[in-house]
Amino acid sequence: MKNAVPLRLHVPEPPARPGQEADFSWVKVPPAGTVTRPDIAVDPYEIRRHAYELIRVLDDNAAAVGPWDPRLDAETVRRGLRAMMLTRAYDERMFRAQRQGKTSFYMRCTGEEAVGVGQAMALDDRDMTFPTYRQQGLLITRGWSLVDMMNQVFSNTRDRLKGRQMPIMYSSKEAGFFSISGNLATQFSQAVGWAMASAIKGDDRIAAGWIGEGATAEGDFHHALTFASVYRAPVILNIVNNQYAISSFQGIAGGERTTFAARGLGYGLPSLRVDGNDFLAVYAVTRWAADRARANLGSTLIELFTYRAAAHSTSDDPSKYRPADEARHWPLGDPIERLRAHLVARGEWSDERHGQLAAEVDGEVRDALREAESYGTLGTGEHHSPATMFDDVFKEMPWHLRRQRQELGY
Amino acid sequence: MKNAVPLRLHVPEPPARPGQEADFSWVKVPPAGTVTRPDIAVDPYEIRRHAYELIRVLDDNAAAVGPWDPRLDAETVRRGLRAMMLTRAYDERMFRAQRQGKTSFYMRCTGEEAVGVGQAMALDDRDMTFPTYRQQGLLITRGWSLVDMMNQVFSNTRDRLKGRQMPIMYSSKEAGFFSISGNLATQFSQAVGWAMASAIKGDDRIAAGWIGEGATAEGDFHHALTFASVYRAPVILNIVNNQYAISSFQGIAGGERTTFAARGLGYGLPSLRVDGNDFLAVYAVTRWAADRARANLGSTLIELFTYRAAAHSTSDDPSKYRPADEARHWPLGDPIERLRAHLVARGEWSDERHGQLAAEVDGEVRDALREAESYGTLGTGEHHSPATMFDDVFKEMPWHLRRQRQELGY
Amino acid sequence: MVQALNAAMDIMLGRDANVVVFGEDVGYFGGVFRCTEGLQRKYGPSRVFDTPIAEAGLLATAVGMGAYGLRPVVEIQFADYIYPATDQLISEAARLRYRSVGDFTAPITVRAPCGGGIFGGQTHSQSPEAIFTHVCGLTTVIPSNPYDAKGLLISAIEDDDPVIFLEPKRLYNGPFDGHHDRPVTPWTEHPAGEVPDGYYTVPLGKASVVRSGEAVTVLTYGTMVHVAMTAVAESGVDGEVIDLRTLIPIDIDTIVDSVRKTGRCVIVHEATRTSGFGAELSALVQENCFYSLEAPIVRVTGWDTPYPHSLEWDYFPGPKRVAEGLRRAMEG
Amino acid sequence: MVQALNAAMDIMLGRDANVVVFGEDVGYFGGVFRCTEGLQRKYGPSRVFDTPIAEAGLLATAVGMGAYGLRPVVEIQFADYIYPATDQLISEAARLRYRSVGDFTAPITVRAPCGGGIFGGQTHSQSPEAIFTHVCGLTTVIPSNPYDAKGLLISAIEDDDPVIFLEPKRLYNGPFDGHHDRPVTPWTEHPAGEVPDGYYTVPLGKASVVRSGEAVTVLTYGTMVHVAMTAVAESGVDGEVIDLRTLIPIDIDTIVDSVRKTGRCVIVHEATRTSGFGAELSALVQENCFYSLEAPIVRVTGWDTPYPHSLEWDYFPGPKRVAEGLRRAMEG
Ligand SMILES: Cc1ncc(C[n+]2csc(CCOP(=O)(O)OP(=O)(O)O)c2C)c(N)n1
Ligand SMILES: Cc1ncc(C[n+]2csc(CCOP(=O)(O)OP(=O)(O)O)c2C)c(N)n1
Ligand SMILES: [Mg+2]
Ligand SMILES: [Mg+2]
Repeated sequence: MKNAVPLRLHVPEPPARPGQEADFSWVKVPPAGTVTRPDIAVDPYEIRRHAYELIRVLDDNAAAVGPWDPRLDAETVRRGLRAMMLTRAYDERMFRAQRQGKTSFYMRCTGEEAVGVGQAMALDDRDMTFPTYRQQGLLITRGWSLVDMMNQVFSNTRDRLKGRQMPIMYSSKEAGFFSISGNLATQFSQAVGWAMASAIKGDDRIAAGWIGEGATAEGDFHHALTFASVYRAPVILNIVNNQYAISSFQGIAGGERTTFAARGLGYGLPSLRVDGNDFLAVYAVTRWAADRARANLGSTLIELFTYRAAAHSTSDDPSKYRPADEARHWPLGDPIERLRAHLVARGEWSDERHGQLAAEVDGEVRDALREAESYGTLGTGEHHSPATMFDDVFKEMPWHLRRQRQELGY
Repeated sequence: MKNAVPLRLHVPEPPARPGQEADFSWVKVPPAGTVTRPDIAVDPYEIRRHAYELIRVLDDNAAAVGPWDPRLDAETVRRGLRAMMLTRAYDERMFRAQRQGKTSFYMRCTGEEAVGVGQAMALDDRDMTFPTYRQQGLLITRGWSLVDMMNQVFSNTRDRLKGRQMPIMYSSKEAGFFSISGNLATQFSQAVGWAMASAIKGDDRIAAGWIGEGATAEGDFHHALTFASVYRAPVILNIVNNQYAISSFQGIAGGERTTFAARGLGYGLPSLRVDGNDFLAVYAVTRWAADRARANLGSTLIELFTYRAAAHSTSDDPSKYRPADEARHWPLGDPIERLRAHLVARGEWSDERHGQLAAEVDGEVRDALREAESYGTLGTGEHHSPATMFDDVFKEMPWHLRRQRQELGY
Repeated sequence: MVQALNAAMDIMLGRDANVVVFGEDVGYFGGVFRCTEGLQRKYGPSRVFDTPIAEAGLLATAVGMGAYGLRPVVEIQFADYIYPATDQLISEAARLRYRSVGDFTAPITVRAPCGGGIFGGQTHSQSPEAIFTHVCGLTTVIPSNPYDAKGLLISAIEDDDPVIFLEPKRLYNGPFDGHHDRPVTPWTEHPAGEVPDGYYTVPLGKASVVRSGEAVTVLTYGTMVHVAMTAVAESGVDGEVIDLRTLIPIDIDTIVDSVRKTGRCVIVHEATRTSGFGAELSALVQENCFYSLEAPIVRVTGWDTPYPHSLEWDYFPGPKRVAEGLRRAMEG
Repeated sequence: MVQALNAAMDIMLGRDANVVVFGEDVGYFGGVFRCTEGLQRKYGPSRVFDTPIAEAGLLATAVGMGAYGLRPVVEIQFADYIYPATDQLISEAARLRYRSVGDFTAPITVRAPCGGGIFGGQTHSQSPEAIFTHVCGLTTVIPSNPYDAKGLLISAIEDDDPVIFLEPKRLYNGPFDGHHDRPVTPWTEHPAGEVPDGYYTVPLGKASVVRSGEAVTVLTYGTMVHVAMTAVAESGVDGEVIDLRTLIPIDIDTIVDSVRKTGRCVIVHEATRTSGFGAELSALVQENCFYSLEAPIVRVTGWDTPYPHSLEWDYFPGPKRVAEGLRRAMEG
């Protein structure tokens, strides 16, 4: 009964480290259009294989092909392109603002813009979102004010959150955007609770939650899938697999031997894996999942397979743990470039219009920045009164907080 | 984009409640011997279907059939029968002792004896177990002293745990039986840690953990599977699906739309579902999983499909939430009766020998009880000195505990 | 007390369509302590339901429901099992109003049976209240009798912020006086056992002076209110016994008025001593009543050990130990 | 201080084959604060490794490894993220020796950066130590300088029970004096910045008197040691500043000796006030030094609010507030 060999611990290692050649040979990229599109009423068991496929719509010639093609009109696609470009321009500007000392911290979603933008477009604006810190695209797509977002990033005098939250931890009930938590994963199971509430009330709004592939290891992820499955909650559960959790490659999160979409199978949830840099595919699977939720068919798990092209945050330097040029080798390309090429291929776009649009979104960001800066930045130190620090701990301020506020001199 | 129908919450309901006819029509019982037995080096992906099958060895004529037949010699099978009968006799006697006021609480594993016993026999005695409160069969099979177990249940003067733990929360490092926790699920991920340690040290001992189907909803379950998968830990992860978590049927834990074995698929773990009342099948799958672990092939998830024939505990009355005679309708029978019939069918057993054995195990329990009672029971109040209450909080007692002990008068 | 709690939930389910009740075994079965008996039958399974065994999942879904606009009332089967939910409680429920400036709130009531005295051993006997009192944004309530239990639970459910509502399980069936070797008195024989039908509230943040006295102030809550009363009676020390009822926000005025009058203070709780809520009470009393204190403040508490199964009555701070504390406070 | 912590782990990995180091990003990358830099390269990936993001999973596997016989040193990336692990810490690690009568133990060290002052906002600034001090079976340590950090961390790793080792992240790069608007002094300019090579220990459970004084005793730990020193210097009050270093077990003798001498006491910590560890300190001081106290004990602490991003210096109990506390203690 004894083993012949001593036991040993397997510790996953990424294919390449700094100084080595980037290696994505393990990524299987199937041709676009090859994955079937089942009816929303399908028995999840029947589509188990979808968790291991990669739903793609844009082919090598940037044409939209196959059953998942959402057949969006050019105007809608241009709206998507614009929102992605605006998101990127916003990110770049805020990144620089942090470097210029205007705030303490920033996180970009570079390379992942199709997630927030494509999914926001596939949802109804009244649907509730429980994002992570990398879905600023949701807010931007829903037309939320850039100035308001910047005010938050700068913790300035107009910051609706009164400087309480770190930059990028937006919150807007009006925009259906749940307050971002610094604690990973917690919001994923809360999204399920919100969806259960909507179902309890016989409402028609659904919810969507996001989580990074790294954070799927938290218990909250399991609670989300369990409750979503048991109560058939009208919620879309999105895993953004951008290959990294700070320095840890996705193998450390459990991606070495399977896909993250496969996590849904054990709960009886339909589980789709989608090319996260393919705007049309992202839109289509999200819409499919939304339709299921609205039809009381329950929750869908989606893995958005993408790549974190930039650093984790302004505190991070990825060249310490991955090949410096790895992003360039990512086999699924850039979501903006791919959608641009698609519009061009459709005859609905040109280099000239693209250049104009780029200038336009840059201008929009610049104008917003000018206004936001006029309300102060963290660097200039203009912010809400320290007296506000004691508000909203409770709805009504108890005596001990009143006394502490007095101690501080307010 | 709006839904035509209002959303609604789905709340799983069991097929039958008190006053209704027991209904197990949903349980699919495939013929014994029909599930394939793959090589231990199989790619888990290739045996995904096993998570939805039911591995069975004993057929309707009590013959052992099919590729999972472990071909145990009669002596070994009789040892298994004896350990199961001893476990049941012990349970019945301790249950009565609780009713007689000799202790505060007791939990039986009636109908689930093949789990603890069959799995203990398939493991090496040096392997480490992280059980729940329903695997007393492990200790009994490993030949642990009944008197010692009873001392614990009675919290008496010989209780090695000094009366600190509730009855049935055994602990024995010597028997490779981890200290039972009152908190569900916590030990499941600890088992993985133990197995990782064994692998780190290049040892040859593997670990096994158990969890109830109800407790699989806890985050610890997810952590166990994640870490086991990432590090290919030499650990067997067992889900005992006995259909109930106190009053909640397994649908509330997420069993309505899938199996519990299927939970393992998303982690890339081979996941087997076994007739938990079929001693030979339980033995065989456990052995398969142990062989995999020992060969550095990593962890296996096993769902033991069984039925909690008795009450949850002495504090519980199942007639409040399920048909009173439901146990009689359980389609997989009783593990002891089935193994007895098998031995008889093999010509290795008789009613007479069975009667003798029953008397023998009863006598063994009676003798142990007499001895244990001589050391006191909770009812008689003979227990360790209150001074011992302050020991073992830390290895060395800090001043504040010394002072508190003095306050108590010791 | 079980009936009083049940009535509070029944009334609030009836009055407010946004109230939902859920937890492990609370639906059809009505809870392992029977507190939710009959509620599912009355309000249906989408208002009162069983959940998977995942305390963090319970709290997380409650936070989401709260953000939607519901008022979840969640049962944690034993307070000992609240720890898996601490992150959702501390990092999420308690912070939500603050971090969203009131945009999203978590009007959640978390009910959990606490305390020992039923041979539950170390995992069915704990009193974890101190931890919650350290978390800003949480209100912590512990009733000591059926009248208060009903009124406080209704207030908790109506409160717009998360409330930890700890129910001393030793009091479910009667006002336990601390003498475990004597017959149990039922609530029917206790004045606060009489519970009016229908809606009423007992305000959060207000203590109750259950016995006026001149010699020493006794600050306590939950089961220990009754034990303290016994100790006062048996010791002959003229203690003023204050049932705090709400720990946060604490009723500082009632405490200060009493200690300024008596000049002495004994704090009694069942939880382990070090960094227990008694520490905060002690700090508050000495900060606010320093010049009135004639003797050191005395803490009578559970020991800094787990709650042992067979030795639970040696662990429990019973009437004898409380009386001893009263004497020490009088001598000091 | 980062190098001192790194050296402690390096030495213990070298001395004891049972020591393993793991956590989120601690392997190849060496930790987000670089505390484990180079250790994986030196000891290999089965001794020093990255883990999935699951703090409860980290602690659970550590408990299992401890039961096997290893000595896990676990990093929680920020103390704010320790809450998911509370159940494994409180119900399991802290209880294991007790419930198995020493058969199984959990000799685990849990390292976590704590405290604010780096614009980390409410989820990268917390000081949750009080919670752990309430849990019997846990030792809680907070160093204030590199010399102690290394010696205490080695003691923690060698300790046979679970130790919560909180590292004030504001001190990683220098002895922060509380004046955030002044240039940072590096550790090289501080006496306790000098760290001997090789193995040495600083005992757990022993406080250090960092400044003798006659007027008032200042009880503090972590970052606030340096802030208290600044406040003493700037206020001119002759404070005796005690760096507690270990919170549980607390060094009661050093505290009592000092307060009996000075007759006054100020307690300083960064954590929120209510039920913070200052409450326990206050209770202990008044229990043990009642007749020596000439004025109420003063607590100077973080407010009972989350740690706000832009207002962090209004939240932080800086030298001005501590000095004000010293004056109050002298007037009382
Ligand atoms: C509970 C918790 N643990 C750890 C952290 C620290 N942390 C912040 S982001 C991060 C990585 C998350 O990776 P992933 O989930 O893949 O999301 P991504 O950053 O790639 O979008 C970690 C470990 C945290 N914020 N919360
Ligand atoms: C963390 C935690 N939550 C709740 C409980 C209360 N509890 C004890 S047993 C039990 C049911 C467990 O059911 P299952 O896991 O199916 O195991 P079984 O009793 O059927 O063997 C519950 C809810 C607990 N002990 N621990
Ligand atoms: Mg990621
Ligand atoms: Mg069960």
